[in-house]
Amino acid sequence: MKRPVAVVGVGQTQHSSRRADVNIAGLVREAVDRALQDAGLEHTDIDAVIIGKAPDMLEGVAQPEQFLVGAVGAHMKPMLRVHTAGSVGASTALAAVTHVASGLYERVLTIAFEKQSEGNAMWALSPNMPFMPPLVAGAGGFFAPYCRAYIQRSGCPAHIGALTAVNARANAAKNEYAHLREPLTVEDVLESPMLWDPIRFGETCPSSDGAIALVLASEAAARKGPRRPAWIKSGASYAEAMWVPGRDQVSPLAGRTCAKHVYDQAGITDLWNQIDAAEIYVPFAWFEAMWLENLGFCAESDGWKIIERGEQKLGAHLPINPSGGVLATNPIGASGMIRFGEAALQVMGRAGEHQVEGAKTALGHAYGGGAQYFAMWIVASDQ
Amino acid sequence: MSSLRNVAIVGFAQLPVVARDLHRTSPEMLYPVVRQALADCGVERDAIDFQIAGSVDYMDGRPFGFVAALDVMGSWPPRLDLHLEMDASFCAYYAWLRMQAGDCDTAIVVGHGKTSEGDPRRVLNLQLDPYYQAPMGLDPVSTAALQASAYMARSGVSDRDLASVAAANRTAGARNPENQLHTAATPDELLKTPWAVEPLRSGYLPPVGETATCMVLAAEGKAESMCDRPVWIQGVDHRTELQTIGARDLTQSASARLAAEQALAMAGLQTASEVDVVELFALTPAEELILCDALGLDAQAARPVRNPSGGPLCGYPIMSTGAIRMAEIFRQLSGRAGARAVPGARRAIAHATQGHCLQHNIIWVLGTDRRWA
Amino acid sequence: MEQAQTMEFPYKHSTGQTVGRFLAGLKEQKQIWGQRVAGLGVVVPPPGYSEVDGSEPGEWVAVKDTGVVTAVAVVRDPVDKLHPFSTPFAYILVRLDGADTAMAHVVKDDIHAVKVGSRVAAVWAPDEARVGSMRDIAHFRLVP
Amino acid sequence: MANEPPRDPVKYVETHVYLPYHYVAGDSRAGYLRALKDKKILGSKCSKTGKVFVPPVVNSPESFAPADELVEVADRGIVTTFCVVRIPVTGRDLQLPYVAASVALDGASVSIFAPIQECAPDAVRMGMRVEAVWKADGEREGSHEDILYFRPTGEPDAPQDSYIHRL
Repeated sequence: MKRPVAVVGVGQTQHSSRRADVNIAGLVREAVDRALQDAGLEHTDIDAVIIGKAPDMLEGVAQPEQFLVGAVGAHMKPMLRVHTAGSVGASTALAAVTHVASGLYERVLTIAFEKQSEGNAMWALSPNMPFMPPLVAGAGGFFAPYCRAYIQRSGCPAHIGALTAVNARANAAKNEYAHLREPLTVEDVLESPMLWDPIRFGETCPSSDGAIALVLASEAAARKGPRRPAWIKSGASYAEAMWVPGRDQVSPLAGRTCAKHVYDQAGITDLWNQIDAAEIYVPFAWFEAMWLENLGFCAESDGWKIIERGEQKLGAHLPINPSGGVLATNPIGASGMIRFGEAALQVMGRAGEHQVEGAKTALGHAYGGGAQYFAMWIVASDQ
Repeated sequence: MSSLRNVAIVGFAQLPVVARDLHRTSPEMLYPVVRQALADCGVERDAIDFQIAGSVDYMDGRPFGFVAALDVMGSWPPRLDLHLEMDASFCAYYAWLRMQAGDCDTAIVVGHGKTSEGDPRRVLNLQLDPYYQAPMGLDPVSTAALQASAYMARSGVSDRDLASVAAANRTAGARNPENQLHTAATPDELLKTPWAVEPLRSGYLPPVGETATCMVLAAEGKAESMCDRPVWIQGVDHRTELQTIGARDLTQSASARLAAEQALAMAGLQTASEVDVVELFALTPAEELILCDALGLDAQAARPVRNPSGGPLCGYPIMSTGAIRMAEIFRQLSGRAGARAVPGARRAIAHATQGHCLQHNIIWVLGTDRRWA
Repeated sequence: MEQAQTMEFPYKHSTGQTVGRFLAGLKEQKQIWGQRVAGLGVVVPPPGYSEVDGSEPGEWVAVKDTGVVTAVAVVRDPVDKLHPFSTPFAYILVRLDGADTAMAHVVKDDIHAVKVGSRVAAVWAPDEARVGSMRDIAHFRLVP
Repeated sequence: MANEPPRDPVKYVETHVYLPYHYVAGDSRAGYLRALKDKKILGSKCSKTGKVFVPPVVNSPESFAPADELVEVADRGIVTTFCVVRIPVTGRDLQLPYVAASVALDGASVSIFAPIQECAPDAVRMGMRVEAVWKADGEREGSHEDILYFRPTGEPDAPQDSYIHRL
């Protein structure tokens, strides 16, 4: 990056299964208003708006950013719309980072949202297409075989998914914005219906309505803000082809490449000790162990051991998803940016009840497509 | 304006625009185009730092339509990547910005969409707000006709004036082998075509077409070895405006005007009339005249030459039409325009738009010379 | 090889307070409401925010169901399951009396006589047919 | 006259989205589907690496080289991984539970998705050898459904190393 970029405002909505009290614009404005207020700014202070969300079939509005121009204060400003499947919230924030890093923009508003209650996510995301094999049963049906392959090749015990889900809910209970905040027990999860064996209902993310907005700023603009910003040390989004023979869907090369890129750029050499908190995209519980390996926090096949030892809990060595993560809250298009925003809140020291004590450096992560799109950033309390 | 990095268009490939390619899916149309663009630059796939694609799920008739494009873009090993739900011209803007941030030196920018598979009038109705405008059934032809009506009432422009603008595009377009429409037309012929949505005749509107495009951008230092005559980006800006068509002054394009002012200032120009060629993404003759007003151009003047490619009227592949405007300027300024070359062209403007009634506009100022020392 | 397939889904868009109350005004009061917005004047129909700068709107303002046409587009070949009528009609932008912005709607009769500057009046759907939608105004008609 | 609109808002605007599409298979996919009618499974061979893609693709996503030579692959192979689907899917009519598997056909470099039957879901294993069960002659119409499902062959399981990295 040509010059430093900081997160100076974070705002998110109350996430829930149906935000019938607001329309799409109202949902987005709830997040935007909070982010601007957080940054001590008004719409007129913003130079550009970068919006992301997942497929438009979720709400039934094509390129909805066009009708939202007025709602987000983008009239007569540059605006871009990003879509990179599940990783979109994160890659949208990174596109906004580019704007500030280029030197051409001082303050950029970036927004990601999904209002899944307007339609039906399962219908929207896996339609039966002509000439395509008619078998994939939603995202769960797509990813479950890779969870199974992970379990087989790593020796991961059967209760790891449940341990992950229980921890996510325990954390979400401390997050006022989270969708699912009721505690779960390991028994609850193991007794919940098997949906796509090996994925149980209790190991699956919800379908949520929600939005998040971040305000990014140049160094000069950040120094004028009312609060301590989160400094973006590095960020990158990588994608890889689907039908590559021998492509490792359990630990995709794009994920490993992206991780190396952001660690190198941020000067991270001792991951386990230099990262104080990580918000990673875990839509199905098994992915937490898988991504710990893919991200390089441990050796291959050792990811589940971190979870079995409880080192991923709040207060332990490496808190993973202190917000509760995607397993507690999943407005699809927003989920990646929520990871990024939560990572920023941690290093700003403003995560409230789910604050990781003394967090100085945090990782935000998201993935999408057939585990093909990866987007990550490292944020820190010190510039 | 402080000094920026000089970035150039160094290659472009497309399929000729057709109404419907029965033999290939959208990614299959894209593959040969990416190969060709790289071959023209004399580089292998690994020489490209960043890839970005523009497509729209609703045009593809499926969610995640762009994911399949990864497989034909050479996305192995994994690449730095982004996808915008926007015309490829806007994707090129992001690639340019990334070079300004110092994050890459070379990029491919692709646009793809199998327009013929869907029905753009229905699909683009869904761009309108779902509470007030979309429920009225408004489609892009009808909103364009409303805009034309408002513009004609204010400006006094007549049906024959619109026919003349359309005929000029059709006449120029007959010399462009990439176009879907190859036949010249006179104003009198077009005046006899039936109303599509009055005051727009079918002869004033493009047929639906499809293609795939790939542009190669490179920063100074890399560009020179990839192209004999790189076409340099001297200025660029884009602006959107509120959507509600009844709340806007449809007789002008405020966002195009502001984008043009900003892009010209970046290029160090006073007015758009200082350029030699202008390629406008206008879907109707009325839009073309509104854009001329926004750019401060006299629509009757011989220079700058307007739409030597034939413009979108001769081919409107959704998601690539803006990129093709840039491509035409690349061809004009790099000696690749053949029989339709504009003599002495050294500087030009390429425009793109999206949304109903010119809602969002981007203006590129391109030239044969580097802008910054 | 080709195959036709239709993407069809019944979406339910939550309206929120402003849109929902505007539509309730059509349904229950046969009254068209606008909101006062800085820089735009009285906006009809109101989205619930200023489309110019994102700021909060001001008070509700009742406007008349008559107004002046600012743009007209005559649709001779309506598209099935998209357009509101199966016979030729005209789209209009109509600036209602008391409003500062125009509203997109339709004229059903005398469509070739509608011009920019024409005066029009709302024709309301009957009580039992009003459901809380823009179509609660069935169409506009020319007035002398 | 009221001085404001009713307090109680209309809650929803209902929109029935209706979008007809006319999808093109592409010659490559169309050839694959037509061959199924003759109980043949076609792949395309990468001109650079020789790897075989099923269904055929115009280029190798790995090497970026054209893959336009058509070759036939076996209608049997290995279950590389799978899941057992136990919830209904909107718009699909499949008896639950069913096994959805990735099957690496002999001669192919990538897997296809396929259902496994004639075998209890609990008995399906990664590495299990399976073969296609085709629709009867005269009933095949050149579609994915011409292969009804795959079933175990009874051959010994493939060793884990042979498939675990080509899911």
